[in-house]
Amino acid sequence: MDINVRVAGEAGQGVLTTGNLLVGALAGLGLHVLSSQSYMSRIRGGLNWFDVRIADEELFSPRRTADLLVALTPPARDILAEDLTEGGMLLFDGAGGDGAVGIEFSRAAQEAAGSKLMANTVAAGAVFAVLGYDCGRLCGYLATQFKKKGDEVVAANVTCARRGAELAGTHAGRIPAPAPAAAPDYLCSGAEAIGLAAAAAGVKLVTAYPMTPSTPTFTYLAAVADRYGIVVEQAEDEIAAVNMICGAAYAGVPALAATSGGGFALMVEGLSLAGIMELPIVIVLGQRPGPATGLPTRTAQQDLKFALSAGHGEFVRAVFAPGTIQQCYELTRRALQTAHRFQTPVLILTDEFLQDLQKNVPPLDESPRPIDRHILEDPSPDYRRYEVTESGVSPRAIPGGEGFVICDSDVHNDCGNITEDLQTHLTQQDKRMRKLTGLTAEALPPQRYGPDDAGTLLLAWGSSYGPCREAVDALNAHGGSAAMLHFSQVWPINAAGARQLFGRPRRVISVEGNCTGQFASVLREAGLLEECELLPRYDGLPFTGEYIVSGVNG
Amino acid sequence: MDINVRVAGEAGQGVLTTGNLLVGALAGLGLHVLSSQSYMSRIRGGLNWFDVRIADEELFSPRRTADLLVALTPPARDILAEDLTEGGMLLFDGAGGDGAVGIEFSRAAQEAAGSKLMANTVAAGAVFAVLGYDCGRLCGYLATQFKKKGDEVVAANVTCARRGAELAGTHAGRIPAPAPAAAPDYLCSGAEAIGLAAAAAGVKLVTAYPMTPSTPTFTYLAAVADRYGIVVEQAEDEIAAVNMICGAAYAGVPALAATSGGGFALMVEGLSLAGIMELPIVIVLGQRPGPATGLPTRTAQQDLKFALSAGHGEFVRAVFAPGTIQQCYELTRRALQTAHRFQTPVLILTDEFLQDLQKNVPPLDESPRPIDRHILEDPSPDYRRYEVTESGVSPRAIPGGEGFVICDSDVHNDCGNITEDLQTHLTQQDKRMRKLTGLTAEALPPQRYGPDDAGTLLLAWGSSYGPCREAVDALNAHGGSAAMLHFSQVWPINAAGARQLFGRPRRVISVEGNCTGQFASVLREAGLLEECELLPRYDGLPFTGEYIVSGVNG
Amino acid sequence: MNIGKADTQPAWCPGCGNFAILKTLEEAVAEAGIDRRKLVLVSGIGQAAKLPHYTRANVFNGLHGRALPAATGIKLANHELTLVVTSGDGDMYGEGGNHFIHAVRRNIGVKAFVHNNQVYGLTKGQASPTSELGFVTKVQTHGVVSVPFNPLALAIVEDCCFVARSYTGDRDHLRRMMVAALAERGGFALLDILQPCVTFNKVNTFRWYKERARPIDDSHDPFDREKALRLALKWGDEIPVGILYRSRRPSFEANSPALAGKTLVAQLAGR
Amino acid sequence: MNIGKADTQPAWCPGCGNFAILKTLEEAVAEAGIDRRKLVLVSGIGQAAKLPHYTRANVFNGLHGRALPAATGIKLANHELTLVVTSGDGDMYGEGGNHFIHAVRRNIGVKAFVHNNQVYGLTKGQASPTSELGFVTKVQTHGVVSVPFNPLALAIVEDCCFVARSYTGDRDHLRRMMVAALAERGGFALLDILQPCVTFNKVNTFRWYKERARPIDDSHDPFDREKALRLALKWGDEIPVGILYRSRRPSFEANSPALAGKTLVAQLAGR
Ligand SMILES: Cc1ncc(C[n+]2csc(CCOP(=O)(O)OP(=O)(O)O)c2C)c(N)n1
Ligand SMILES: Cc1ncc(C[n+]2csc(CCOP(=O)(O)OP(=O)(O)O)c2C)c(N)n1
Ligand code: SF4
Ligand code: SF4
Ligand SMILES: [Mg+2]
Ligand SMILES: [Mg+2]
Repeated sequence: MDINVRVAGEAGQGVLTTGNLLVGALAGLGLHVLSSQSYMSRIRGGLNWFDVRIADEELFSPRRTADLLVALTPPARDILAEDLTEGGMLLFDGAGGDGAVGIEFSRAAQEAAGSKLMANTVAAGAVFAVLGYDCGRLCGYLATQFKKKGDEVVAANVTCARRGAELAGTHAGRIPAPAPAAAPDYLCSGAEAIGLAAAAAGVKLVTAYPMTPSTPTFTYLAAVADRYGIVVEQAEDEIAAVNMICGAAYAGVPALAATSGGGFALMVEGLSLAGIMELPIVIVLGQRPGPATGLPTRTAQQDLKFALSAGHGEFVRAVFAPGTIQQCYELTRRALQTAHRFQTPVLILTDEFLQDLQKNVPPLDESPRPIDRHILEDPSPDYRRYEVTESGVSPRAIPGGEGFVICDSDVHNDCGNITEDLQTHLTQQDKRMRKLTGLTAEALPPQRYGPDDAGTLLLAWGSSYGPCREAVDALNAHGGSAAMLHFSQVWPINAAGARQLFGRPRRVISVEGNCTGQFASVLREAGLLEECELLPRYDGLPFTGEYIVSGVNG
Repeated sequence: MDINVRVAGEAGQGVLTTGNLLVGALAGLGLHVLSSQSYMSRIRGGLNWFDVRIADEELFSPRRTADLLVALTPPARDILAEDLTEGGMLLFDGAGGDGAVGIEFSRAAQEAAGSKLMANTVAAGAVFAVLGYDCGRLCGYLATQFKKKGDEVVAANVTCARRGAELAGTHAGRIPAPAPAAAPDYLCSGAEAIGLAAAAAGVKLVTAYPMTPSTPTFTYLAAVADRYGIVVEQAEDEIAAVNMICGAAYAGVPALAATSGGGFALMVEGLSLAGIMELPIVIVLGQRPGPATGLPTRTAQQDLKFALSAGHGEFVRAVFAPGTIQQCYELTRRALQTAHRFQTPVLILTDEFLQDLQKNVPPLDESPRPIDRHILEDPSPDYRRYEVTESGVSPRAIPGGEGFVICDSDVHNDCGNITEDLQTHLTQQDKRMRKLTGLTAEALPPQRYGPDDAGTLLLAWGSSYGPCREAVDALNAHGGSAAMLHFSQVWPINAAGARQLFGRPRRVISVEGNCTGQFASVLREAGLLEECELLPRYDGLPFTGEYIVSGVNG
Repeated sequence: MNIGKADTQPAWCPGCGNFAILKTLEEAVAEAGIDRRKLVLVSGIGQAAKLPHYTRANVFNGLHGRALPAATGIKLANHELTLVVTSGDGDMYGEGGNHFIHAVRRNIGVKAFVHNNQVYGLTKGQASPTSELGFVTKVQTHGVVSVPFNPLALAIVEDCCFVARSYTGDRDHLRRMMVAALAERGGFALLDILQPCVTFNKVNTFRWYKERARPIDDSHDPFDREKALRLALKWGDEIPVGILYRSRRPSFEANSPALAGKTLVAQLAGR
Repeated sequence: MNIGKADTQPAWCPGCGNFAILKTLEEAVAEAGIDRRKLVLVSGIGQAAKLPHYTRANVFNGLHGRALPAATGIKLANHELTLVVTSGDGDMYGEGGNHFIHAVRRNIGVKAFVHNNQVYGLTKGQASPTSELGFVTKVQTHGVVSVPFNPLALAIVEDCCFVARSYTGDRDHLRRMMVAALAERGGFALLDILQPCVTFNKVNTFRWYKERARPIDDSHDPFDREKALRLALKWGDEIPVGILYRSRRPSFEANSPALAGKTLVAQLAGR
């Protein structure tokens, strides 16, 4: 069984704080939790919400509907009431009535702790009570959370939590909720998992120009910079950000830049630079709806084809698109490794949905485990940076030693010096392109989920893994026959691997967060697909299991 | 019959001047001429050459081999001698011998006119003599060319030309050459044809940040700016260049920016802006080999897929790729019209080869004939810039009148005001995407050349029109059965039109100036093609008829 | 008035300095007698950059950092329009820094009103190019170490036609500066407006600015470049506000032969 | 020495000022006692930007306009390297203008040697940001109307550690300036070098510079910002050459906690 708790109100009202408090405390109970967010591009006002889904088994996707809505403003109450499930409950910060249970969180906080700011703790207490969870566990969680801030703060929070539970106890009823179990209490968001993997893998320079939804990865890395020994620099623009990591990669340290579509557009020339210079750079591209500024705080999968063809001239790249928190971690590490093994730029496609998604997962490895940078130690004085090899990968030295390291954005010879000799150009261009063979050989095959003989095959890539997976389960639970083929590497495509897993479905449906079916056309180009149906979503909201099920059932 | 005259030497030695003089004078004889260039990215030194091909019938392509080589330096002589045809002649500015006829052009110029700078006129005189053309016609041409500079300059040039003819008359033999006929004497390069079409179509703001090979279009427009009333502004960078034309388009004037791959990479965010703001901008993208700085003065067709997917988010665009001088003119006009009819960005793909290609053609219309900007006159005070229509095209007003014109790079409502309402977002996104229907309906079909039942079909796009056409003729002349399908619009693809013209060839060969077969993969994605052979060239040099023939014959 | 406009309520935090700028801009436009039909407000992206949506005028709300080149293109297309750029410090001096340098050099007839809150507001509080040394944020965890950008000094060095500073703490002063900038016919006009961000900048508050703002003495000759530069370099306990510098040089439009007669757009319409 | 190097003959025009800069740089590097293995020459694209290929050192010849951020990344990765950027005026002040503003603010330990020929050489003679008013080219057919960019003044305003100007007409002076810049340990060092372009700049010739260059008086105190600015604003019949300005402030590297111990790259190697 699962329950979706939605906290909603204006920006700046503490929706995020309340949500995070709940997620943490509920995970602490050993429940499976999954949280997602919906917010507007403003600092105050508007209508934001935060969903915490809890269950006794692992969760993969958010839900459209809520079982318990905590509304901090009248619009939150009025607009979101229609998404309440039957038997659901609405707690409203104010007078009750009209189906809402009124609990004045802010006033209670003021009274109990002398500050309205703790309304969120009152709300959390109320939620615990409504769901029938032990308020003591919540208080314990608060104690660890606020320990650093001193006993007084802890005490005030505990008072507020108890007060919330009390108020709900008198006013509200109960909602049946899953029983506490033994899910891991290691909570992580997509944004953090990417940042953590980068830090642990030995990334030493991180640059960005702030842009939603990549900023949480950037700030996460800033927060852990001292611990891991990372320079985190906010560049003057995205062009500087990408050229800085090109410089750092040249000098031998793994480096990463984080951005979104508009910022990535500005990095495209630098991407091409990394292509010809054969620099191992990694760019995290957090997608949001475009074109241009679009919807800054919403989600989308619209930049796939752009990412695959971005940059003038021809060069090789790898593009990963994680679908889960664990994949965010693993594929970020793999992206860095791939970049260094093949000396070429690698992209990680994420999006607002996945960046903000939080879930409890088995603990991710936080210990520093630098990747192999494949660096040639002690190059001799006649070292040639672009020696022609069969694999296309040349031994890479870094500056500071006996052999000069010469890199050029112009066509160059094997030493790295500028040349206009056309035969040399061909030789070097062919050398670089040969890396595609190795990249393809190592490309991750898609992952199949669902019965082998499924009649309906959902094609998915990136962040829609979770929603598709829940849709497959739901379809099959209701007599359907569906499976999912999920690509977490979208370039190069492991065509052989994919072909094997296609099976013989009657229906093939590409589930994509864009309106033109970009991934389907990539597969068509790769010869893996002829026609297929498209199940698109491009209103800025993430896929959910229900959304896909109703799309499939049409 | 046709003859290829090649003038070769160092940069700064007058190769270009000599070449241009010859082209002009030979066209003046009523011969069919076609010139192309090969030069390095430096101002002095190196090895550059300039080819003038002349014939008694229309020419479409350069040739690899030369019948008459005028070498101004020893390397020019030594390196290019191997491309001389049998029976060809080599004139060398220095001592003869070893197969070369020595004529000291510079010394002769010094003696005849007191300045080495006129060596190029001496050389032109010599070429005229070797080809058996009347030196008087050359002198007449010089007289018109230098009229503005005064009688003295004319006289000096005439003396030099005669001296060159004289010297060749004594030293050199003759090369049989086509007889003067009645070809048009209107000479134009691809770069100029694009610029001219833009000026005549009423483009009022032209911006660029200098970048080979788009600069000749930019300087052409600067030269005619006063005549047509154009503001030509060199921007501080390409980002400024594209945003300036976005502003100008908003305010109601047709505007164009010219760049190459690296600069286009910087314009990509602006392209996306024009997509969501629905601004009619046109960008001329002059391709050269990449990645990054690559080979600045060479040619390539490597930026196709980049151009098709450039920009974050999803929006419609049209992409033209002219194949001839006339198409440069016509499609630039069409690009501007399309941009204005559909209020969306349009790209023109050209390349170094086409930009520098000169040919005599029937006179292009130089008179100002502004395109229809489809502007709503006198908008009322309740004007809405993004009114939802069936075609997706909203009536476009410009600022200054009663109705405010509101444009936003964020998602906006029909008035143009920023909104985060997701339903409005969907409505506007769908509205914009609907324009694709109209764009597709008007997309140019490819052009077929060659017999209907040809066994071999060459797929071509953009600048390879001429070389492919000559290859088709050559193949068919030698018992082959070949045709060409040339796409001068590469997006959207007129699939129905293309399918009709495909025929049932046994072999389909995509002739492309890149190493990955980009256009073939676009056609595959469009469902027009399964497998095909690839005949690539990516060494920086243009296709020639011979190159394609030998590629086909394999 | 456009329908739909009514929905467009400012998305700013209560107490934000942007409200004062908006209100004052309305007054200044009225006082300067500007025909709103000929007024175009151009902005990039940020909190400041949302302003155009909250007033009645033509609007070009373009890309982050790119307001100036867009405004340049509009001005060239129709130099009879009044171009006002309302942008943030990040927009204008960070992402847009190169355009700032060159728009001033070019002397294009655009008024740039920079809402300088010394922070990135919309993206939640990172340092901007004008943030103080030591300013701590979630990204600049050890405090800002880069010397703040000095837009006024740069503009003066580049012989900008009009260089002024004001702040939201004195709306009367702000209005007078705006009116003076709007009246400038020479070319580029820069008005840097110190604006409190109540949410993310706890250092440079309304009070902080108020305590430090010192109106420039009436005796100051704004055509004296050296003195103007000296004023521009002052920052700290005393922050000069007022017109620091003026210069008489022809605008880019006045220098463009193609714009000598009708506007470009009128040239086309005439045909 | 790398094989293939021998092929790499300078692709400059005979008489170009770049030859003098190359030769002087070789001397200065030797005189400053810099270990070439620890020397990285970074450039963008242009005639000037080809220089690194003609000397023995590590080379990062990146994108047009983007030498500074690349150099910044290299310096952060390994702050024991000496970073010299050799770039043109278009590269550094045109396409790269924003990076210039912010690299100086950041005070990253990079020496920027700008070959300022007041023109775009490689692309055949268009105006650059430092071209003189009235300079006629095939694009600026009526002459340049934008006020020339003043890199020295901007750097001084931003409290740059080392701001100097030299010219190719006095190689001894140039060498001394280079050596001084290379010796600077504080942070960013700017050396703007007036360089004749014999092919495309017929105004600012070798002689033109030679006649105008005036070594700065020994009595000048480079730590005096106002006086330095006054010198920076001088241009015309007299052009001051020498060290205009110096400032003592910690470099970006010195301010970065992660760089307090070993270099970043050494931190990895150590594991
Ligand atoms: C190319 C690009 N990069 C980054 C962003 C994200 N972004 C939006 S506003 C902003 C900064 C806002 O700061 P400022 O200009 O000072 O305006 P304020 O919000 O403080 O008024 C940033 C980084 C963007 N929209 N586009
Ligand atoms: C993004 C981009 N835009 C334009 C160019 C073309 N380009 C190469 S060098 C150059 C200007 C060179 O001028 P400068 O930097 O002053 O160097 P110089 O040749 O005068 O030494 C330009 C515009 C380019 N390579 N990349
Ligand atoms: S975040 Fe700051 S600048 Fe933005 S609206 Fe709020 S107070 Fe104003
Ligand atoms: S064009 Fe000018 S800068 Fe370039 S090499 Fe020649 S003289 Fe030097
Ligand atoms: Mg700000
Ligand atoms: Mg230059």
